[in-house]
Amino acid sequence: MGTVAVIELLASQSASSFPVLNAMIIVPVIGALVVVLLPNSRPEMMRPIGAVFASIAAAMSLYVMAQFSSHDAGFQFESIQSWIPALGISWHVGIDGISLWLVVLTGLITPIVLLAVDPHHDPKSYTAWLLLLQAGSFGAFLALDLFLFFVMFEIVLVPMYMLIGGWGYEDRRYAATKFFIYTMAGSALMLVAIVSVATLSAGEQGITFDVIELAQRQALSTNTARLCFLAFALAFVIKVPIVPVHTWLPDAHTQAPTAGSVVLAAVMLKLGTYGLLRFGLYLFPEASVWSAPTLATLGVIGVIYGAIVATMQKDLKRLVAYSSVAHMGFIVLGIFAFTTQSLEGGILQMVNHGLSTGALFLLVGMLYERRKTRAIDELSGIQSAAPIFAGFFTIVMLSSIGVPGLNGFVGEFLVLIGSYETRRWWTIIAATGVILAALYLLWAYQRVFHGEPTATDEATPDLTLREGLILAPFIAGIIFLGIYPKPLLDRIEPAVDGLIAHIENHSDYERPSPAAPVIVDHDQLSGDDH
Amino acid sequence: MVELVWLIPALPLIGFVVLLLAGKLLGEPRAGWIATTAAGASFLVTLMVFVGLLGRDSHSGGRSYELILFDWLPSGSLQVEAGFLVDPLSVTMALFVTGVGALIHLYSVGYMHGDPKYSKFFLYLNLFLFSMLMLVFGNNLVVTFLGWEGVGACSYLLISFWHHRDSAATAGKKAFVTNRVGDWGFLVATFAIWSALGTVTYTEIASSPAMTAATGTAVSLLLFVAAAGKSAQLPLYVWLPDAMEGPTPVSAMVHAATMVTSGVYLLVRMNNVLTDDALIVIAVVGAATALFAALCAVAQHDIKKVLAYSTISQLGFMFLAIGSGAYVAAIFHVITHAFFKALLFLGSGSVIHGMGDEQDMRKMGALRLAMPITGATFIVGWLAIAGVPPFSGFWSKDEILLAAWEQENIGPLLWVIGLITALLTAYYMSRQVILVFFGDQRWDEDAHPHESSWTMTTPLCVLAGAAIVGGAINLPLVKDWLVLEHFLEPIFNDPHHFSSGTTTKVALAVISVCAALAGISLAVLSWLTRRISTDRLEPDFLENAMYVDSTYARVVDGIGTSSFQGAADIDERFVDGTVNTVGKLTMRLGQLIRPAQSGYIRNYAVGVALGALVIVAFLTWGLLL
Amino acid sequence: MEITTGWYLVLGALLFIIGGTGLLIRRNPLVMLMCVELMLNGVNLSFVAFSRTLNDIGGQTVVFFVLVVAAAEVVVGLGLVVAILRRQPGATADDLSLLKG
Amino acid sequence: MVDTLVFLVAALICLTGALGVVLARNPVHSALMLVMTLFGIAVQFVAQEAHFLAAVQVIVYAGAIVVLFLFVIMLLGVDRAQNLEMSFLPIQKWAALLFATGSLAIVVALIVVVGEPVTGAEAMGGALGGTDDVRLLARSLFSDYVYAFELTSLLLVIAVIGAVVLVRKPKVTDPITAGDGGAK
Repeated sequence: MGTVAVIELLASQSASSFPVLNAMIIVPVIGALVVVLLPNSRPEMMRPIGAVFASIAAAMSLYVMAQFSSHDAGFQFESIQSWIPALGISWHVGIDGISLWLVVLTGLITPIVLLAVDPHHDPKSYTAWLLLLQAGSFGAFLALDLFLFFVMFEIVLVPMYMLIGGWGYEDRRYAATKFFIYTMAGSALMLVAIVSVATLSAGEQGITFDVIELAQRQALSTNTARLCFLAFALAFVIKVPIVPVHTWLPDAHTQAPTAGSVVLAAVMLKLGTYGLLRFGLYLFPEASVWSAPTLATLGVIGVIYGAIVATMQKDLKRLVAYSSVAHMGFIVLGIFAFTTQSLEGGILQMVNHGLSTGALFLLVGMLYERRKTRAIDELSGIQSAAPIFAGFFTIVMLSSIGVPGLNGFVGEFLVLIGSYETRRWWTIIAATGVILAALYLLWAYQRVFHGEPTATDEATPDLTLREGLILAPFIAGIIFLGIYPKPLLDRIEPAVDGLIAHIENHSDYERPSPAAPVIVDHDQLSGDDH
Repeated sequence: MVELVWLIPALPLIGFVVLLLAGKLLGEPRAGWIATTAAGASFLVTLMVFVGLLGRDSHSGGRSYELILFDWLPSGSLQVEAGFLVDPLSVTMALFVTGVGALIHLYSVGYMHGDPKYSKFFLYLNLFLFSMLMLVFGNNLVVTFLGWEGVGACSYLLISFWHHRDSAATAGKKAFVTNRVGDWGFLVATFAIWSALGTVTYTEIASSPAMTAATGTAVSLLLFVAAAGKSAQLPLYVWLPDAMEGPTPVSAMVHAATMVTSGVYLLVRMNNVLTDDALIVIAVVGAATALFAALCAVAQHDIKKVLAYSTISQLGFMFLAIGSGAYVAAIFHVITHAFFKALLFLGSGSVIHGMGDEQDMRKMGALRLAMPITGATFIVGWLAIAGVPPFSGFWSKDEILLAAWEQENIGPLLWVIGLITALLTAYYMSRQVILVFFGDQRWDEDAHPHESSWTMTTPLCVLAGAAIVGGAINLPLVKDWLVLEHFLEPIFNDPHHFSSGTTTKVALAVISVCAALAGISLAVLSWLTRRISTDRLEPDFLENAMYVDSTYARVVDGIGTSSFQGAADIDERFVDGTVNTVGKLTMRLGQLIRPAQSGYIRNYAVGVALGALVIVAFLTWGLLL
Repeated sequence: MEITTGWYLVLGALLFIIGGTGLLIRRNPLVMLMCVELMLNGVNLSFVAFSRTLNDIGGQTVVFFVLVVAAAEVVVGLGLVVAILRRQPGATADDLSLLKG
Repeated sequence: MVDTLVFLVAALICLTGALGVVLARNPVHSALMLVMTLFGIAVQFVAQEAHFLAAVQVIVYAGAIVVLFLFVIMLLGVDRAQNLEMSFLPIQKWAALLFATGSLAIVVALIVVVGEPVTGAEAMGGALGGTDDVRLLARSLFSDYVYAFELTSLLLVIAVIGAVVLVRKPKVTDPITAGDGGAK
């Protein structure tokens, strides 16, 4: 009798009413609790069990991806629960084309790194922190309530701090502290801005922290909105990071354990660019347009400067970290160019950067496992000793350089071609980043993989099957997105168009009307003087 | 049959995938044969497509077929498709790319014999062929860019194939990075075209109205920057001589016959957007490159370096043709050059192979006896490049010189430069042939030069045949014999026609033949019969390529490195230093306040007591008032 | 001369001041604790005086609580003193600065 | 009149005792002086008809707390005279002086300027209910202040446990590591 009732209940529960987004946030938390409660005598159980929970969350993100309607510009799978009604704070989550792929990326990356990277000690807390990181990242990407977003935005700092501080390398404490304080300092002003926006927009309709509601109200005066935007932007540009507030990143990346680096690059940096889109452009369209030249300039400076500094790094991980600065600069340029192509390219680039830089960090981590060093000077001729490893590295490197056919190109290209419409000179300068990207990566590759191997280099073992399987999803993604990014672009486009229309409605910005291809009759032209 | 175009790049791609998955397993020589089969099959399909295209109406766009595979980058109004464009130009390019490519694959089967990374070499070669065909067949700028970058990446992989040698690794990196400078031009040109015309598809670009003069010239020059990077023009040529670090088949295929001509292809493909102002720049740079590289080739000792500079020089000729508006002449020279330069490179490879990896011409001589087939075919290549009629090089070079002569503003000057270059070409090639195949034997007895295997000599013979008769595809004088020109006509909105009369044409041809003969005689007198002292014929200045490359190297190593290091130092000391200073200041402030926490309870008591006193005093004060 | 509330309050204040001053000048932890008792008693006196004046038993209730707290404080305080003096015989308050910043 | 006399005598005893506590060099004398003060205050309580509190004052304070002080003094054998001057915290003296003079000045200022009565409420002699203060106190404690009362019981328990833990003889010399060692 009871079973029948349960089955009936399940059957009546239609797919859309199941709060899948909430479940995605909660499942990893439950996983973390379960892992914490496991007995200490079974350390080998921790990561697999954690991975099961992370995979459940990943499966839900894939389910969302599959069910996502590519024609809907608005938020889907929305769920609102009252939280602090007196202050208009609610647990409001939803997903649109801008956040969809970041959520999927977060979902997939976590179980992989959980299985891929051996923490060497204390697997229980390691697993628990990674799961919390996944939950927090999901929360930050899905939150449609400023207060909820702020909570999630801050929550993710804690697991990352613990991961860097607990499982990092020699200077981990310095790096972890710097990471925490630096990003925290940025978000302090954002909290002020959040409260300001909510209270100043209250008006007669009452106070609310709901992002959609606030974006529709646009109740702030121009100058207030600009101030608030700057406070938001500061938090996000530190997270991105944009030059000159980027210096926490090389330290954090270098000192973090491999899993930390991967998640940091693939997921956490995206919180910055995602924040700029969702809370910068969406909440403050006028202020975004007003500040766009400055931020685009900073983005371009990041592209060039990150590449130049990366060239001279002596530590492989640090080099990859600075390459992140350069890649994220492209995204910022794309965001503040406000065209369909540049925004789509920016979002695509977020995913691409997650894949290729994540894979680079995994590879550098594997190299470290073998050689216990990340210093470029101490490595040489690895390609002779480990050709398959070098082959994987080459593919990922070419993707990072932006060779077409691999994923790095499509994002970069769309960003640049879109930005050219509105920010011509910025784009021309940023495009030189492609030269520098080749320079620093190939130079590092040459020093590490080419040349005569020494006896120790000769003994470097090649990729194992397990490592190959770990990297396979990354490589598959890199190639697939390079050849067929259409499924992603189709789902991103309505949201991006909606966002640009929103900006046009609330500011004096007008998107350039691109020249339509004119088909002229061939024969008529041939008579002209030419 | 035109619809089969997708198979042309697909076959090498299949070969690539097969070798990627099972290359090690297949081993030598099966891996090589699979790759060669893929390339050969690709050539056959190209032939079928060519026949199919010939069967179509040559007027009103009948010989232009687009095959769209899927949407690659659909984003708003930007619609980039993965599509192929079959038209006379792409098929012409594809024919010699796959043809020469297949021959070089075959050659490599023998040449790479015994190399531990045998299968990997063919893996790269097939990937290169795929990329090159994507470049040629792409129906829009972005797909071409895919191939463009693909060949660049393969070129990198192939140059640094023997990566344990530092010089090879460095050369590969240098090639990629220098090419990237050109890629920057390609990208920005693409952006500008899309911004101005709203399309990146070739057919739509060709039918679009002209851009404004400024935009048009900017786009043209950017495209030329792209072409200069890929096709090794001044000032971006420096990577090509170094690229000779790669295995010789690579030099023949990538760095002589196919990849380096893709710059020419791009400009011809985009002929409708090139403006006159830009064309003059292209012509001047092309002529300057031709002369410069020819001068450098005069004093080289490395057998492959001579050919490398020769390639740069010949590419300069092609750009001179483009700059003069003679696109067909450029493509004509691309084709003949592909034949004879591939032949020369493969011949030099055969020599190097036979001599046991010796590349210094001073240690060769009289090899025609030891290597008869190689020697004979090399001599054919020599006559072709020197411009001796009726070999193919004569016809194409002559057409370029004619086009230069007719150039409106500085025509005669360009022609004179071209003529001097032709003379120099004849001279340095003769010098090479004499040093390698004639004269005294200067090698040690234990070198044992020997003729190569059939897999290596067959391509030599085929290419030699092509180098002899290749000129037949576009014979001047009789209008109907201009086969190539008629075939390519549909791709030009405004086909170029020579205006000179027959007398002028013949006169110019005679002068250029005289120049070639003069060059050859000079070489014979100085290097074979030693009538002219050779002491001062190889000045250091030219041997070091006028110190351009070393100057670059000094700038890059000096100012370049130090400024980059400076930026890195600023980042560490100033940018990060500021952050750490803020942290340190906070800590110092804490240190300042720290003594207040003395640890003595009575001190704290004083604080509490006096604090309480102040508060009470304040309250009392209010009460009293 | 009638004894008004003010007298009691002044007496309480004087006790408080004497206790406080003693707390500041004495180093013997035991004497310091005694000085605290003096201060507490000064306050207690004020409470009782107000209780009387305002006719409210609450003042006396508070004194009761103060007594309890004082007892607890003395117990813990003396426990600390015993523990400290056992380790460092003859220690005064000025010999202890373990919590120096 | 008697009231005045009682107040003055008791006040004198209080102040003398207080000064004695502070000024006596020997802790034992201080403790005894404290008893004197406490008795004086008990008298003041009686004078204000807080009979119960007066009793508690004598029993708890004089009877228990001061005895506890004396026990500790004897236990530790610190019943020596101490030099009041010898301190390396010179600031203390001046701070104490400042505190004493400042506070006194405020008190004097209040007396002089405000005069009498301080609160402006009714004068002495108003009845709280005569001898009934025990009942009143009990009702107050167990109704209005019942939670606080219960908490004080908790506080006392904690204090007792704390005191026991603090003065327990450590097995190892270092009390901090000793605690850890005991747990293991």
